[in-house]
Amino acid sequence: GGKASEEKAQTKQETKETNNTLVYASGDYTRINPAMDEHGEINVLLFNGLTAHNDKNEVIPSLAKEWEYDKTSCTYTFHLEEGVTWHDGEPFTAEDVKFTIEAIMDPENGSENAPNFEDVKEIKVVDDNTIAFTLEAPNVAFLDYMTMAVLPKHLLEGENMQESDFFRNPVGTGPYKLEKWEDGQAITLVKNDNYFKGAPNIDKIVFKIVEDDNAKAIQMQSGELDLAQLTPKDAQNFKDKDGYTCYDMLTSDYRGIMYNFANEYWQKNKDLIPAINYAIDRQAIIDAVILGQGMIAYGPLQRNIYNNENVEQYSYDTRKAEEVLVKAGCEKKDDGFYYRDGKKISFTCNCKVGDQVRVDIAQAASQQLAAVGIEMKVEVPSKIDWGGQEAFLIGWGSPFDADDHTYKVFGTNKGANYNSYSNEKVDKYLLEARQTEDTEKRKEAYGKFQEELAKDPAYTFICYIDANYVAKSNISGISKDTVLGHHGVGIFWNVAEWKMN
Amino acid sequence: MEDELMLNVNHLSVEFKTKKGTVHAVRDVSFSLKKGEVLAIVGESGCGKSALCKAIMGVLPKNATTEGRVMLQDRNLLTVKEKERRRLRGSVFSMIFQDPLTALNPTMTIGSQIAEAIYIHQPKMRKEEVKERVYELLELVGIENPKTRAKQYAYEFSGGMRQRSVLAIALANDPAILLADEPTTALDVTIQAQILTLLREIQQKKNMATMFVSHDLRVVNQVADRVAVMYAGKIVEIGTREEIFKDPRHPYTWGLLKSLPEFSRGQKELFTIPGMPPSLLTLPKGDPFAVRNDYALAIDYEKEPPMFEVSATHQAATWLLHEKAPKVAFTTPAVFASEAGPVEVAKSTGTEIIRVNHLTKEFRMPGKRRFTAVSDVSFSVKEGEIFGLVGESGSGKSTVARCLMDVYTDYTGEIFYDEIPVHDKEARKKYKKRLQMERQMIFQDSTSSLNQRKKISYLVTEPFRIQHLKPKRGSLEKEAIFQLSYVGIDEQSMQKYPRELSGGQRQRVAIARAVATDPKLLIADEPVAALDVSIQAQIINLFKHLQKEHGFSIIFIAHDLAMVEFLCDRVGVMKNGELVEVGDTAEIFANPKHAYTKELLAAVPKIYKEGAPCEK
Amino acid sequence: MRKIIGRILVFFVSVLLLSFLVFAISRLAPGDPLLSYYGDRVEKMTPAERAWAEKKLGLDEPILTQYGNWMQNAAKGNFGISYKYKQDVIEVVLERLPYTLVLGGIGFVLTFGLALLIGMVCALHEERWIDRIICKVGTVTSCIPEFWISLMLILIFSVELQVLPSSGAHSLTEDSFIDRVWHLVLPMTVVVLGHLWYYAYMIRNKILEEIRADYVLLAKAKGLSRRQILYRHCLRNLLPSYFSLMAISIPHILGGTYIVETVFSFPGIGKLAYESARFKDYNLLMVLCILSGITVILGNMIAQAINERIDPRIRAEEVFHDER
Amino acid sequence: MMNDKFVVVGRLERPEQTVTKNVPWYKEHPVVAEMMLVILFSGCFLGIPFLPKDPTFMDILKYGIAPGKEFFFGTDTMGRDIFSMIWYGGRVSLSIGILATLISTAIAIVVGAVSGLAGEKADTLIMRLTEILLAIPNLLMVIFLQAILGTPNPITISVVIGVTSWMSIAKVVRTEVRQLRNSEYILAARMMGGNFFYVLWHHLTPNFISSIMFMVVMQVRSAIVAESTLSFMGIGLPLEIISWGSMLSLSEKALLSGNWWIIVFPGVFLVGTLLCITEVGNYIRKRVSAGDSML
Ligand SMILES: Nc1ncnc2c1ncn2[C@@H]1O[C@H](COP(=O)(O)OP(=O)(O)OP(=O)(O)O)[C@@H](O)[C@H]1O
Ligand SMILES: Nc1ncnc2c1ncn2[C@@H]1O[C@H](COP(=O)(O)OP(=O)(O)OP(=O)(O)O)[C@@H](O)[C@H]1O
Ligand SMILES: [Mg+2]
Ligand SMILES: [Mg+2]
Repeated sequence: GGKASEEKAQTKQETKETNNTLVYASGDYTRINPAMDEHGEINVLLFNGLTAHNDKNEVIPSLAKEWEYDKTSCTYTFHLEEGVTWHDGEPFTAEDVKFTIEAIMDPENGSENAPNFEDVKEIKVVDDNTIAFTLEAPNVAFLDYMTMAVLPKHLLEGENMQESDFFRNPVGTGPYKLEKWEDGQAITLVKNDNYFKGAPNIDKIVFKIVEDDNAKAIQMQSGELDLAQLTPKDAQNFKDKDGYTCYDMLTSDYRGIMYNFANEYWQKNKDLIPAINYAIDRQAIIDAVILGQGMIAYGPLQRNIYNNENVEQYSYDTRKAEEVLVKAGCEKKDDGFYYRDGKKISFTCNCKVGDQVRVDIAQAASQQLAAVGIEMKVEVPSKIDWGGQEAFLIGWGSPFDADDHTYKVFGTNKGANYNSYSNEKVDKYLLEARQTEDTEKRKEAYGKFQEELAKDPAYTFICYIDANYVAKSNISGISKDTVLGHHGVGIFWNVAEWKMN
Repeated sequence: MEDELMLNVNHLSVEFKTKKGTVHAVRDVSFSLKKGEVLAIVGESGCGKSALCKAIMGVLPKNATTEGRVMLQDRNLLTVKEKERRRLRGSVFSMIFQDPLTALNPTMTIGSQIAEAIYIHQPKMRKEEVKERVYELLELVGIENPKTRAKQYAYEFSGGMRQRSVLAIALANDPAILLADEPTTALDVTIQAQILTLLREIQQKKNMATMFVSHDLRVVNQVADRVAVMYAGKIVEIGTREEIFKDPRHPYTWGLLKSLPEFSRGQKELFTIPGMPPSLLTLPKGDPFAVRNDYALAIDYEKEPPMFEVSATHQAATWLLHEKAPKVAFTTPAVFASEAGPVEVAKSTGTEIIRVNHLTKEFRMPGKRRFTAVSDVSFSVKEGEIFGLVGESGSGKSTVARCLMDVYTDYTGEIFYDEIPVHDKEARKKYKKRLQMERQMIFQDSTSSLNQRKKISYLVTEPFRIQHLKPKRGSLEKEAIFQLSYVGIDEQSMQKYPRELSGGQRQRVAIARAVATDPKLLIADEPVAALDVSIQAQIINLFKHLQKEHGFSIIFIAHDLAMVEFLCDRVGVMKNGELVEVGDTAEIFANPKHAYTKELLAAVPKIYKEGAPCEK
Repeated sequence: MRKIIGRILVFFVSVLLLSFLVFAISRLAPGDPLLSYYGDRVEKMTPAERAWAEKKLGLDEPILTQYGNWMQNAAKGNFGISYKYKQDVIEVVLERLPYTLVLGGIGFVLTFGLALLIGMVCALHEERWIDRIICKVGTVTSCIPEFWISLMLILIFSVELQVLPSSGAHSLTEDSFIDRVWHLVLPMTVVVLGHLWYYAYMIRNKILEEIRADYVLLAKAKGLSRRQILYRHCLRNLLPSYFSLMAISIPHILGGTYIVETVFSFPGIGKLAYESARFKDYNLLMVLCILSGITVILGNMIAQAINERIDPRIRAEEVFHDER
Repeated sequence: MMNDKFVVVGRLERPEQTVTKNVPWYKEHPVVAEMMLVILFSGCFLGIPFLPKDPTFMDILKYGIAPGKEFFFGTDTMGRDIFSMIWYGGRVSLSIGILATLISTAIAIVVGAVSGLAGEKADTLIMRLTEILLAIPNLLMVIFLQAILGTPNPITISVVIGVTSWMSIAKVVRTEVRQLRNSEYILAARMMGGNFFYVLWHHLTPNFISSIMFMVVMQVRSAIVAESTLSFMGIGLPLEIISWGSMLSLSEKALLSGNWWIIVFPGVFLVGTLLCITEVGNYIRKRVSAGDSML
């Protein structure tokens, strides 16, 4: 009894103290290395890039207060904020920027972000507060990529960019600095009073490592967490609970079946993809698998300003699907499946280990396809053979510039084109859009790109998945309307403005 | 006060509830025990002797129920509180258990087990005092070097020493009543004699009332003042020693006495009580002994006889004592007295079936030491001969047998079986099948030589199964029935497990298994040591019969010299691994040469010499 | 003395053999060590880049050479870096080891303490209602996945009653001894519950066998009470089996904390072990295997040594039976 | 006529004593458990054609429906009929559970017996090897073996699970065999020419089976659960094959939602099956154990 009440008092005391501490349920981190690793919610709290995004995902100044672009030489010149210091007090300079980007570009380091800077030709430090990037070709998305966190040269020079100790004791310029890191338990951040945009409101932010979805929901209930991304099913339980606010955030995160054109099967049967597109009842999948927390997908840019609605959306229509098949010369046999040249229309779709949502989507789709007469087997191999597989349940999404996750995904031979998709027109439109700053022109180019992609589908788009965040109601400042990225990353973009009362 | 009554048992019954039904282990038993007196309880295995002792001690297992009264002075032990009983246990009366091998805790030193018995009842005693007392007790029971011995474990003790230790535990608190449950059955003759003398001495010194349980009348004759004979849970005859041995009235007692080999000396076969003791599950109507009783009266099949008084001290429960019954006389004691010479055995003239030359077998011991269990033993056995191997426990008899059976092959010396040099590996390999078929062994302990988890029918036909032989009588089943009926076991027992049979029956099964493949040589390692006299006789007769019918050669290992004398053609005497004397049976028994043989012969308890009980 | 040296020798040979086996198996089993080092980026690597990356980590050489190199470094105390954590493996492990030692170690002791207790209670009341109930409840609990137990406990004690914390090794704000103990309660309960019945039941059955032995009768005849017999005699004879059981169970209990660590956000090497095996973090895997191997082998040796002390027959038996 | 009774008639044949049993037959056997097992096994292995629904069919709009007339046990998150899944999945799970257990038990018995019967040096060698195997992470072994065996199917999965989980039982078997090997019936069988496997199967196994019974029963559970872990890691059975293990791991997700039936039914079936097997195992153990408590 005594102990229990003591504990209760302790929890209370804890809540009082934590009034200004925000506890967030995070995945585990083995290191904090924004230069090498692509995703990382925590990066934005510790580091800044030269640019940043606002609530509409437009590029705004950050460490760079302004910049110019010289069209002829394809050169961006950034003017940096003055008087910015690292968490350890050292001044921030253009050298740091140069160091960071060069480290990323260095193939020795094997950075995940290297493709973003493929076309950087030269980096020149003009003075302490000015730096110039010369590109090989125009790239509108470059400003987007300059959101890349800048690392301190004075701490990292000569260090191994993969293995350095720095990445467990990161020092940045961001609104929060690392206080302590307890392996496997929590990463505690305290506010940076010298933050160049003004000190944030919340004193402490704890990234508590809670990897299990159920545990997240439970700890949210027990009050041990203030903010967490939950599964749609768990989030629903908090809808009408006092003291909690649900944030059903839109994301640019979509799922679809990716056809591997390096595989002979799709080289031969490319004409059947539209049939598959028609045969999938996307709404049913959304309702069953993600409890309606999502949107039907027909293209990669649906959450983007450049979205083109007037493309073939392949709405669910089994009759049309069968028409496509018959037209392509397939015959339905007694077993209910279509055959062409005596061969069953049948392929295997792989899913990534450990992602149940993808498995469920694939299985549901498989069944819907079977109803039409197409066999899609679903497998979860322990190791994925990217070159050889037939299909994959892929997920992409970038909330930012339309170039991100289109150019490198659908462009012929580009870095993230995992399925050897190649369409000259697509390449052309993507390049066009990338190289012009003119919004109208870009809109047109992306519009055409989408039309072309719909005609010659690389994927069967299935759905966009919302991210369900639940927060204690005393947290204010979380922006509801921002479109988040892959896996719902990005909620902390304006953390400096959050408040707890 | 010599005649002070210590214990009075009135109408005591013990029942065990089992899955098979209720076992009536003790039925309506009444007797009394006086101070300083030794009451012996005799009877065949399973007749309820141990159950009776345990009931008096109050240590029956959970599934037992008792009825009647056990009066200690004026208290009924069956109704006093458990706490009080616990106090009495070990202090006022204590018990020696049947099996000293398992009764001692294997993981505690002997000393601490004795000490425990002391301070349970005298918790205030100081440590040194307890220690002193432990040494004193060990010395009392004749264990030398008590100080070092106390620190040893049970496995380091020989059987006799273990039994002494158990005795020491029983004597720890100078009990008024000692219950000794077959304290010598597991021991060999010389040790047995020592223990009996010891018991008698201590009993007289401390003036304990003693209940002495045994199935061996010779032993009983040596220690008892009064004797009670039990059959099927009941006391059927009770009287002083003289009365029982000189003037027995119950046909069962007659049977027991007659089954002793001494009785049949000069005869072809031993006398046996026909049949088997009844199962105590459901007893037949009338006298359970009737079916084995040549003198059974018609009434025996209808009504159980009450106790008839023969004299003030002598009662027997048989209708033969009824005034209307015909008078049947028992006239045997004379036979014991007349030392009829041994039968002339036809000297077997066959060829040698086995020849052992200079057999030596060493065992490796902890820390490079070597222990010679058999040293330089040479002898031979002729075809159709029964060769007896005697000697005290640990003298290497079993080791010789095992060498003969190739269990140990790392001996030195030579062994020829039918001119096959079995000490040679190649030869063993070459004649493997023949050797396995023609030589069979019967083990000392039928309980452990039959797998408890297998049915009798399986066990008997095991040789056929292993060797994939075609049974001579068609199916394995028929073969099993045949073999079992040959050794006198009925078909019903086929589906039973070994533990559901009596010890004698088990030994018969083991014999049936050994002879199933018509071996030429049978090695029997103390096949009757653990059996009752009456059953022993049956088994011995069986051996005789087998040998006559089939002409087996038998190597018969035993420590009961009377049996050996009766059965064997030739005898070898072993001591400390050496064969000290070999010769014709008659020769050796009449005229022992070696000092050890003489000692051995002297240690055999003699049944009824002229006049008074034989005392040492 | 020779015996001791012999045993130490056996121990080292065992550990060496273990290290080789793990080394070979881990490298022969499918899976991509580059994935733990480079993360998802591996997917985009060209064959040339892959080859380069493998060379950099020294994975391109034949297994035997690799093992030789590893041995050389290990002999110098250098066990390499963890591919995933990019830190010295020893550091990675040492950071979490204390937690596992506390959780697994205390869990181990508690499990076996309770198992003995329950076994005795059941055996004392054999076939009576208390025994029956414990047996039924025990079997049911032993079938419930640990994962469920964990969440149920959290739901009850953290969410509903709000008396116990549901996660972490200590509070975020404070870090006192009591606080740590308090945070151990639920994870420990799960660790114990997950294994308890398995061992309790085996111990129960062993005791039941033990109390059927003849020496119990003699002890009873001496005037000992049921409890005295159980404590002084049966328990003692039970210990060899008990210690052997403990030795077998070391890897189960120490290594079986993966789920608990995940659900309770409790740091420990269970998760490391799982992930290193799954994602081929070779160096980490080696160190963890050798660590667990040492505990297992040592545990068994200690159990054997203790048993020889308790039951002299084991000691004697060893000598008697090298004949057959 | 009194005198007739006192005539010596000697030994007479008497009818065999009829034994009245204290306990009726149904009390000796764990009847309920045995019946349940029969129902379960026949349902899983023979009942599949009679199932009301196709267990693999995802009626995706009817997900998470509570038990009722149409779906006896409700539907899961993907709209499959849990009732049908249970019987269908039981076939796979029980086969794997039992096959894997048989394999691991067989290995354990052989290894344990060899070690138990061997001399000191060989024994030490085998036991240390067993301990080494015990120390290698199970997961690693599983991945390795699965890769050797190739495409997973229930049999390879059983083999993998079986081959990686025999060590503890082997150690217990070895201890038991060490005690049993001095029995004379072993010696007797050897003298009659019985080879190792004969002695092992007919004489050793019946005697130590009771002490490993519980471990063996629990092995069934472990195997069923292990199968689902393998699926989770992508080296298990193909997705469309339903098993209790996969149902259980799916139900983890349903744990906090109100869909209790997704958890409860597979759980009850698994626990129930194991309870029944334990009960039967217990019966066997008791039948062969030695008499009554002395306490
Ligand atoms: N615990 C028990 N449960 C059931 N039956 C028992 C039990 N103990 C003994 N019996 C039965 O009771 C009867 C008497 O057994 P008891 O041990 O008293 O015989 P005994 O005369 O001592 O025989 P032996 O000379 O073999 O020691 C036997 O039929 C035996 O099977
Ligand atoms: N395996 C063994 N290892 C070491 N010593 C042994 C072994 N077997 C027997 N001995 C020893 O060899 C000696 C002879 O034993 P053996 O069993 O042959 O005696 P025995 O005459 O048959 O005795 P008993 O009448 O008790 O059966 C004994 O001292 C015994 O301790
Ligand atoms: Mg007895
Ligand atoms: Mg012997």
